[in-house]
Amino acid sequence: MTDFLKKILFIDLIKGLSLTLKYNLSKSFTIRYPDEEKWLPYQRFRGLHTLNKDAQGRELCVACELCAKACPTKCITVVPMEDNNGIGIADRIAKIYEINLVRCMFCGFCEDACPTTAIRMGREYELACFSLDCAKADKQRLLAPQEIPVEFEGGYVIKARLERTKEGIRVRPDLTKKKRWW
Amino acid sequence: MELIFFYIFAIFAVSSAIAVISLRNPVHSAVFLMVCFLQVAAIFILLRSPFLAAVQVFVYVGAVMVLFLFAVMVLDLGKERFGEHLHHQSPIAIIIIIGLVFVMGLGLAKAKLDAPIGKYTEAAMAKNTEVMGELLYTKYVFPFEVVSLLLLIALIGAIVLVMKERN
Amino acid sequence: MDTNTCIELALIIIKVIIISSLLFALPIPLTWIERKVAGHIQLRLGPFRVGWHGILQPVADMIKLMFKEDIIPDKADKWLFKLAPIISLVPIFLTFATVPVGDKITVFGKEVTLYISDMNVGILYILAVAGIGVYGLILGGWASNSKYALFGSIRSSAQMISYELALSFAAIGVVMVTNSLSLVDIVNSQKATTWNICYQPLGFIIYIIAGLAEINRIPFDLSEDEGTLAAGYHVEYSSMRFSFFMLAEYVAMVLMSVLAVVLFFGGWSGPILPPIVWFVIKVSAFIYFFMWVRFTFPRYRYDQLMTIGWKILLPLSLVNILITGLFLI
Amino acid sequence: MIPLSHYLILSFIIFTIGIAGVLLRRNIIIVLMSLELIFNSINISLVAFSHFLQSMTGRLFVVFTITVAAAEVAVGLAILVAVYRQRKTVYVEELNEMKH
Repeated sequence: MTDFLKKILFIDLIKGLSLTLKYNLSKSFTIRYPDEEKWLPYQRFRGLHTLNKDAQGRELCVACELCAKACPTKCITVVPMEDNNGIGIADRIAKIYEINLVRCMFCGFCEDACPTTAIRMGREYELACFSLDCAKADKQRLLAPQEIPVEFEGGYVIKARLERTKEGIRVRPDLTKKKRWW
Repeated sequence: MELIFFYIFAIFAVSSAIAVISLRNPVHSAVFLMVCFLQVAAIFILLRSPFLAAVQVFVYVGAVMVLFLFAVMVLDLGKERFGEHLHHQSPIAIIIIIGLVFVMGLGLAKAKLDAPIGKYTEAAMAKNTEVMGELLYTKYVFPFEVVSLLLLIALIGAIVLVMKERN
Repeated sequence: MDTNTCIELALIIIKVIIISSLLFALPIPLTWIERKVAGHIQLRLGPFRVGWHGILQPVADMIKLMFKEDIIPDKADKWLFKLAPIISLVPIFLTFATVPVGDKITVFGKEVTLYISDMNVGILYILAVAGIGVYGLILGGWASNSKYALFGSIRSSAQMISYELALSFAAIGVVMVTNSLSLVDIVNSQKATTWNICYQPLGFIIYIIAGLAEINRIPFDLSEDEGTLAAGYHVEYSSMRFSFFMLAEYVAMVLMSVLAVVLFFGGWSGPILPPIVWFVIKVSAFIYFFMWVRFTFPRYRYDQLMTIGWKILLPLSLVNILITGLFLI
Repeated sequence: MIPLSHYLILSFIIFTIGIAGVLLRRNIIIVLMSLELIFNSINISLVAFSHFLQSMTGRLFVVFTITVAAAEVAVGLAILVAVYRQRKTVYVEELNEMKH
């Protein structure tokens, strides 16, 4: 009997309609990437690699090639050389340190393998570009500091703005304005 | 003014009627039949009966033609092959048609209208629809009921005819 | 012809131009609104990148549609394939000849009626002419020479036959209450008493359901069912011909909303605000309702559709007429 | 004002075309369509007479004619579908079982 009444009075349909109306009026979850906002990952995020330096500004990498051995996709090329000028922490530094980002799968094994904590995964994830040159990350690019500092806590949506330059399109983050995304 | 419209409608009606019986593809015929019905509806408006025009569009164009198209599509009738267009009785048929034209033309030419004129003048016909409804439920209530019964029978009959027997 | 008839004729032409250009332009904001409603119901934002809140998105879409290649399938019936979008578009525009937007207004000391013509068989005319629009679907689907399109058109023809009955019977209930087939009279009679929805709640429900089916919108858009028929009758269409079908669908939605307002919600009558504003408010509420329904309910199955049409809506609408008749006596 | 004879001639022409369709064509669907044409021509003359004689009877009969035509089409097409299922043909001269 109640079933019949429910059918006649369209109870189920009205329930559905009221639910969608509630959703319609509530706030949307969409992150307006790349125009206005951008997701800032947690510190544990595995993005573009960085090569770290110690407090004196010396390269931590000793070109032991353990990362290249550990890499499952064999995307890291390390060529060592001797150097006594104090660029590195030891007298052996990397002459070439190159990561093929097309092949890299961001597993983080290189991080684990590194004995000097030289290579770390950063938080850069906008790796798309117009030419294949930028698919290779050389030593210079890896040594340069990343836009988001390591100590900056992640898990936020931050303000950002889209920039169109000759080199390509970039999303510039604004670290001062952040909000929890949920 | 009205005469021009009448000629436009009449020419369209006749030419689409000819297209209906001469085209080889049944779907094309159906489209032209639809055009013909619309022209007839327009002629009804010229004859000051908008209700009939609306009913004509509603029933003929809206329902009957959809049924035709539905049947053509369900039966998957493609184009007729050439030479299957007409059947072998056509000479006799053409003679009969010419005879019909002759007889009816003669009738039309000789006829004159001398029936008594009714009470529904142009002014009274302004409320055409109301008059029709009233007559339908008073003077013509018996044919009305018979026709509704006929429709019901047709409805059931069509269902019975098409329904597949379940074993 | 004297000057008075000339002015009348010019007025009619102006009204026709205004209404038809309005109807051509209306789908542009409507597609945007529909996508926005869809987005917000699904907790998204909808289009956002072209213009303020994506307001230029439909314009971009339109430009895209215009410059797309117009493909006609090789084995299609070329003549009907080209004709079908026009057949679906023209009747739905024709119906607006009798749709009243408001009552008389005075412009430069002259009375101007806010409708092109007040036929004394207005509602019948609208329902009849709107029914022609389905030929665009049927012929387009047949002419495409594709399985999906053919199934779409067969479905739409069967659907149209079964729901037009219920739709017109629901309208007849209103006609019985107001004693007139003319839309202007129907509105004026509601001004004198209350809205027809109070007398015809059942008729209104039947009208809305059958109307949804008549204009092929979800949950009854079986003829363009993406899940099982790819896109149904317009699967082979592209470019402007496709956009004609879309245009016809949106204008049909506007027509159904306008009719619902005129038949059941007192047309342009309302307190304080000018009549035309009331009319727009009511119609847009109905348009929103149609969109709301679209993104709430899943599509019905085909046999369910036929069951609802013949076994529920048709008897119910007959019962509605019977009850109305009993009350009138 | 258009004279009555115009309408009658139009009705007559369409009637003849309808008869020609019935007699000449092989396809039953076209034959049914021609029948509809005949119905329409009759409707035109009925309404024309009703208009010129200022009587309502003709117009009312058109309503009945339209109803009968709708019923006829429904039943006719149902028979056609049933026949097509049995014989796989819609051509009149191939449906000649009763002749022999």
